[in-house]
Amino acid sequence: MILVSWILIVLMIGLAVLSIELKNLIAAVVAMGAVSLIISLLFLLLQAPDVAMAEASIGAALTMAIYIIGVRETERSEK
Amino acid sequence: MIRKIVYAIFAAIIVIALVMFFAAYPFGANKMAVGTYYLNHGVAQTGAANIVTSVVLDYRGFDTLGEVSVLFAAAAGVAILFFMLGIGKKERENLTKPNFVVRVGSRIIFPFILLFGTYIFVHGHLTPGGGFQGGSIIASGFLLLYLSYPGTRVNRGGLSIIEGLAGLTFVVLGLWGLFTPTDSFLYNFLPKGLFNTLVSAGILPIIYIAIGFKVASEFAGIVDDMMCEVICRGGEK
Amino acid sequence: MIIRLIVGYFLLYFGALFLLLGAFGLIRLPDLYTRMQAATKSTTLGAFSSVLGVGILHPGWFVKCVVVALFILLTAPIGSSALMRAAYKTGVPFDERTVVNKGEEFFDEQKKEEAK
Amino acid sequence: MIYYVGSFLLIAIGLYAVIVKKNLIKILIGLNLIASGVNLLIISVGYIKGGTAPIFSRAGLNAKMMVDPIPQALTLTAIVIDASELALAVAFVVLLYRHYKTLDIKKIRSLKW
Repeated sequence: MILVSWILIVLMIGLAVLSIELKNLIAAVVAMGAVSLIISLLFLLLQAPDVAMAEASIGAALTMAIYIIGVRETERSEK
Repeated sequence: MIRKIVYAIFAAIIVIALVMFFAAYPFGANKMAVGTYYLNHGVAQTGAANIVTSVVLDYRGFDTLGEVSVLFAAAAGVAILFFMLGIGKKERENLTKPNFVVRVGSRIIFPFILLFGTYIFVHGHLTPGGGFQGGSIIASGFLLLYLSYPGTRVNRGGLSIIEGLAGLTFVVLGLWGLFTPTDSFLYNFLPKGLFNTLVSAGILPIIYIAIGFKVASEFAGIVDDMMCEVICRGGEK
Repeated sequence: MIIRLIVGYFLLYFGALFLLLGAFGLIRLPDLYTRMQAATKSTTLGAFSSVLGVGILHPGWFVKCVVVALFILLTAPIGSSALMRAAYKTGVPFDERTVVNKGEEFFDEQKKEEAK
Repeated sequence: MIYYVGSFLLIAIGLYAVIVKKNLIKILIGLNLIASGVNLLIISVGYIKGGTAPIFSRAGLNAKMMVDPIPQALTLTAIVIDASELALAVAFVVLLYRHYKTLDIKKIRSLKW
């Protein structure tokens, strides 16, 4: 349990750094969705299944789709 | 470069302040008094097996009503921004159609996604889940439909009618409590029923079903606005 | 009873073995297309059989587990085919050891069918 | 304890992105990271060692060993509001791009401060 949470949190921090440092905006948005997915797993480990379901379906699916539509409508890479 | 270092130090100072604040609240120790009260008396007072549901809908039901109206305001804001202030539309290149496999597969999967979302928000007072989760799952089903059939439109009139009826159900059930002897808004006036069965907990399942319909129609409306801004309207210039 | 336990644990470890093989394939194979194949085929079989094994070990959850397994069987190939098609259309390069590429004629035929 | 550290780091990374980055989409990603970090922090305050989820679905569950339900209820509503507000923000960004043809906040005059 403790080992699993350590691994997940290190992964989460790495993905968060990637999501603000990547130049390709679509890759950055996908990294942010992965951060949301890992956070939903952490909620499950913290005994909050309701919040985990909400985060997995809203944060990782709908928010990412909205961001990708927005990126597709504007510029694809940060200069 | 020096600017970035200065701002990184600024963020570090805020983190140090947070650490000093949370040193008084150690991880995994005690709960709050209010939480303990809800855990001890929640089942007897509301009849729902899921205490989170009874906190969201019963003890803090007014808060949820405000939250649902914030959601409505955001959806209306997206619609207004895209359809009334649509300045300088961008030209669209031809989008490639999804192939046969994706189209047939999404047609098979879509009813199951609707069924799964409905199951989640009907059983909201017994198992983890509820109106918000089920509604967003249904909205992601609509997103799948948009991705596999570009150019579809949802019936926006029907969506607004569903959304309005769901909101009206919530408000009417809340106002009904004012006419019971307790004189309180959102009073749980229906009988509690047998604990841990589907028909129990009074008005909580009805309100959660209404919230499920409302969240589903609002997120489907947001997705519809954004996708149609890209696909439908770009083509018909 | 004992047969149920044997079948359930067999399905569980069978699925875990295929998931492990899929992870090895993800590391060892050279380019995106072959990696996607490893990540789809073995992972679908592994997740399918391990979920089914859990359903056999806990008879109360059997119906739900069968529904979840069917859902995995239906969605994973569709999703990976859509991803692979998007990668081909945006021009992700092949490995230099690639022998045959049927993509060109396949997409040409599809274009002709759509034009009809 | 590691949960506290993770959520503090997420908040710091999001804050850094909001202040330093010049791209509007990157700023929105930073806001989303801050929101996720705050949600994780609130949930981990309500956790109890060895606790179970606050749902009386099986027999033999003890109310003393359940985690705090109030942070979970607050976070549940906060997540939905985050998503809808970010949709509104993305709509604003798309309209700004159509008007100014750029996403750089240094070049958008009316956003200067």
